[in-house]
Amino acid sequence: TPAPTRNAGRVPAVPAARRLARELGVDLAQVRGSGPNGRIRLEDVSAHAQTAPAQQTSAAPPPAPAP
Amino acid sequence: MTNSYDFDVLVIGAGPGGYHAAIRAAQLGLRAACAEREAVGGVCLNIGCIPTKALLHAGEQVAAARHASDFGLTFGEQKLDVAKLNGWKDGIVKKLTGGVAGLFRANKVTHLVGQASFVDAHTVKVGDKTYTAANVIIATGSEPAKIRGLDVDQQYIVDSTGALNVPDPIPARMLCVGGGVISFEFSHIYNNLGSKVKIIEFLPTIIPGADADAVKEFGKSMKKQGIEFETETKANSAVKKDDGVHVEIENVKTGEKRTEVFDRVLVAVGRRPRLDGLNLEVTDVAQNERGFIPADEQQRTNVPHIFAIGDVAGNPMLAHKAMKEGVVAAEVIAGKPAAQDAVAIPGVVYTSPELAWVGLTEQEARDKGYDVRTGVFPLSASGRAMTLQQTDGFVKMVVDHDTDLLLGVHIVAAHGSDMLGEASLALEMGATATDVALTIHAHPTLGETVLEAAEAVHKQAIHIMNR
Amino acid sequence: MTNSYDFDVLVIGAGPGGYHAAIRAAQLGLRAACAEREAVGGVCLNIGCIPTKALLHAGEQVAAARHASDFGLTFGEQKLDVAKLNGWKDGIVKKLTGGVAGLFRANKVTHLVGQASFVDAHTVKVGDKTYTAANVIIATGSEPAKIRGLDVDQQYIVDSTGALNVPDPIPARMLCVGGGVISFEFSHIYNNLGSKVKIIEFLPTIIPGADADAVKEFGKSMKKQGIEFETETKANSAVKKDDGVHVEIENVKTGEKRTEVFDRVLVAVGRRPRLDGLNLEVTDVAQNERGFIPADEQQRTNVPHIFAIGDVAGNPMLAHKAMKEGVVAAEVIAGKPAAQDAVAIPGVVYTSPELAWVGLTEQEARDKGYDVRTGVFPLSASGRAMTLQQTDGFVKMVVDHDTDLLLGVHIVAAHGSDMLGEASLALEMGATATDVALTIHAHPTLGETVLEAAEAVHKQAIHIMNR
Ligand SMILES: Cc1cc2nc3c(=O)[nH]c(=O)nc-3n(C[C@H](O)[C@H](O)[C@H](O)COP(=O)(O)OP(=O)(O)OC[C@H]3O[C@@H](n4cnc5c(N)ncnc54)[C@H](O)[C@@H]3O)c2cc1C
Ligand SMILES: Cc1cc2nc3c(=O)[nH]c(=O)nc-3n(C[C@H](O)[C@H](O)[C@H](O)COP(=O)(O)OP(=O)(O)OC[C@H]3O[C@@H](n4cnc5c(N)ncnc54)[C@H](O)[C@@H]3O)c2cc1C
Repeated sequence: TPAPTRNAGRVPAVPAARRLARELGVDLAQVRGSGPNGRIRLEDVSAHAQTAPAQQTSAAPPPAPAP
Repeated sequence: MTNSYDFDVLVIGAGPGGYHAAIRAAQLGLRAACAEREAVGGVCLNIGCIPTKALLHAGEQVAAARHASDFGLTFGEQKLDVAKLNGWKDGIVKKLTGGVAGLFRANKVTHLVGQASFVDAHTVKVGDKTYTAANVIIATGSEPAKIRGLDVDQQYIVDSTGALNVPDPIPARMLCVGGGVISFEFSHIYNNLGSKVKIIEFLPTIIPGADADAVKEFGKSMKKQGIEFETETKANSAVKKDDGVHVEIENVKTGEKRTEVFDRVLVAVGRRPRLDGLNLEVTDVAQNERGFIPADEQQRTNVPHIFAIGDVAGNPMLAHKAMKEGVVAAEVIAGKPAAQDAVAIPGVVYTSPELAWVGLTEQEARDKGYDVRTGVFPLSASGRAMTLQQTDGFVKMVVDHDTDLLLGVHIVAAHGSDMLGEASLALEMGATATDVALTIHAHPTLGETVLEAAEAVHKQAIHIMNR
Repeated sequence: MTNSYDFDVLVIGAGPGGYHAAIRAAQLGLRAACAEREAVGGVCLNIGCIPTKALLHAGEQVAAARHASDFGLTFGEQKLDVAKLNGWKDGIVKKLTGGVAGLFRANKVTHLVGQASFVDAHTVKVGDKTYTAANVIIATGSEPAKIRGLDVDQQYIVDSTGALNVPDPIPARMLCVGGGVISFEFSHIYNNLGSKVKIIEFLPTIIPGADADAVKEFGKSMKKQGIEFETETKANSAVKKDDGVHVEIENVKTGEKRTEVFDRVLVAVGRRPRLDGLNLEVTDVAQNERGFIPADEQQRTNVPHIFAIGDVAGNPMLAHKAMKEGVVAAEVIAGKPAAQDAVAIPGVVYTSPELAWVGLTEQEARDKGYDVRTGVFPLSASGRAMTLQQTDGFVKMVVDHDTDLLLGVHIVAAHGSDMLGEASLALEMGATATDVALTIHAHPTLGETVLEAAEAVHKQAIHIMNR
């Protein structure tokens, strides 16, 4: 389990990564940052966006069986 | 964007918030208009940020000429042509406001001249014409708060606008009511130009919101330069008489009252949102208890197509916050993923030394539960500061001990506002004190004091002993 | 660390490289010594960075007093007491070098006075005592290169050390041979103090290594201020006669020669490693073809326990590079995971405006195969610059189009070196132009020009039209 974030804490993410996360609809809290302190960089957001939809798809209801 | 409206976006107010919003909207291909009833550029360019900085520079040059004798440069009698000083300052303002008007033209922002008022949530009357807009951005700014008993006549009892008009002769005795940024900037100007200046502040501290140690260091330098200030003190009344303005001053702790006489009194006790004539009532836009219009991270008010930015949207009432919010609102309207998600908004008192800070104060960090470490490095240990004859001040870093994350940077230094760029970027990037300490800083620069403060967090500053 | 040696680390040379190494070693608990045959502080504090900056400030104050009439401040006759100027400058040097000596004592660094020479790879003789050390750091710096036909007499034909001693009267006509940083700094000083200055440079460009556009912008301002310079031009000989120093000047393209007469000639044509008396031959330490001692990322020479740092280790010969390398060497010796792995080492010409840069020039970036985008923002569009009467220059950003990664920042601006902190941190943090553009920069500051240059990369600067 991830360490609890401090009440005051924020996920350190560089400004461009924050913007990309909004653009891709990615929740920064779900992104694993690769920088020191888990700092989220641009590449972390794109990497997350590439894997996360796949996870969502697997969680989605299976497609209707072909007739 | 639907074409049934006259504009995709209509901005009310051409201050820094408004003109940034309008220009960015136009850059993004939106049909943008900007309404202004006074002068393009708003408070900031006309009667705020810019003219104060011009006068501050002039005052500092007077002081610098005095200090030049330290290195053997002396001058014959010094003369200040006050009319020329005011004219020079006004010339800069004119150049900049003219520049903004030119940018409106070049970017094809429609500049609407006149008072804007809502007709309904999508319709705004400007002067005697009426326009519809898919989105409206309220950027009407703020105006000086008033205080009972101190009636501003803009001659003897002035607000910040009146104080920008330097009188000839320079007032011998000046009182500044309010111990915030504006008061200190004007005190610094008039002190350098020859006034004997006193500041009184109601609260227990000057420059509320800044780090306590930084304020102490800053106050020390201001005192040394001849600016007096008293906290927990208020002005009850000011009356112009033959020998000057008689001010009743009260110590708010003891209740003790006394009367002092000044040649000029500046009232600078805060600012309030400016909404007169806007006819906001015809919309459903909500205001908070102090009259400001709250907005979310996208700068939307509670009415989704009406945005509020800058001073009218609340604290901190600073031009760069207004600019950021203006850009965000425009980008959001253009469908971009923008947000006002700044980690920190910097603040500066443009005196000499400057007090410049960004991020959490030590106390704020403790209150948030961080295990705080600080690193302090004095300007007096900087070679560059010595060569610039500017050794007052320090850099203080506030750092989270657990993660080494930088939480705040508090600078009292000449050129402090220039050093703030690094501090702001560091906070936005989630930098650690180690990141700053490992970055090579050119020698000899004032910026090395930022490096050394970061090293001091780890007790490894080179040019001081680390306790 | 084994105790069979007198010291864990013995540093040769107490310049910025050496004293940083010694102090950091002591901070980390090592038994450290630092040998110095001349003055603690090395070239930088005694005859380099610091005294030049002091004189630059003095010269700028003379110029500032002239420009003060723009805002109505005028002075009677101006007088410069040259002896006092030299004394003030020397006082700053004394204070700083005294400070370093004090830091040695406080940190318990053993300060060895005298010429150091190797007896063997672990033994160094200083004066007439001999010491053994587990590790040795060579930090002996550099000295001015000489040029045939221009014999430095330190009175009429001077090197940088001689030029620091400002003569009375100020020389009317001055020639600076060499178009690098040192030459421009002295030109700026003497030009402000009243000399008519000309610079000649052998290469096709001044300030080699800096961005071509930045150099052009910088040169434009220098010319405007009255400093002349010619490239592809050299000095063949200089002979002192009754009416001045006769210099034969040759256009290296046409071969055309002429003789001009100056009151003083500065020779500043580069620097070479200083190794005299070191007896390096008794070690196996290798030198390169130009005499420098190459070192790896840990600052180790080819002999693992002997380190080389600073100027003696090669280009760029800058104090902050020496400091960084000193700290790295000390930390490596203490077993820490340190490396000189800086993305970029900043460079500054401390004139007004300053030329300050860090990272790749546009050409270097293209040569490395990047798809380069640039963003340029002129100081003339900065409100703060106007209020400071300093509107010359620009900020230019060099960015990789594919990744938006910042590759280089090139600043021509007053306070440019203060703005470099942000640029350096940005490069070290791997920031993108977007990161800089999204960071709120306080208004009105010179640092906003950095923000706007970043916006200009994306054609979204607010205060200029983006082509
Ligand atoms: C003396 C002084 C010094 C300052 N120095 C600094 C500083 O150094 N740095 C800093 O960051 N901040 C500074 N500030 C604060 C800064 O000026 C404000 O934060 C900034 O101007 C706010 O911008 P804005 O766009 O929100 O509003 P404003 O600048 O207030 O502009 C609002 C504009 O809207 C127009 N308007 C209002 N209502 C209507 C209407 N109904 N119809 C048409 N037009 C309308 C007004 O005429 C005005 O031009 C200073 C303020 C003062 C007073
Ligand atoms: C006019 C001028 C201006 C400059 N301005 C700047 C500037 O603004 N910014 C910048 O970054 N750089 C500047 N430099 C360059 C800077 O001074 C050098 O890069 C820096 O001093 C190098 O530091 P160092 O520790 O390697 O060597 P040095 O500073 O050269 O110090 C070496 C020391 O070793 C001592 N030494 C040598 N051999 C022995 C021996 N055998 N025994 C004992 N002691 C010995 C010397 O006496 C000397 O004190 C300037 C240089 C000059 C000349």
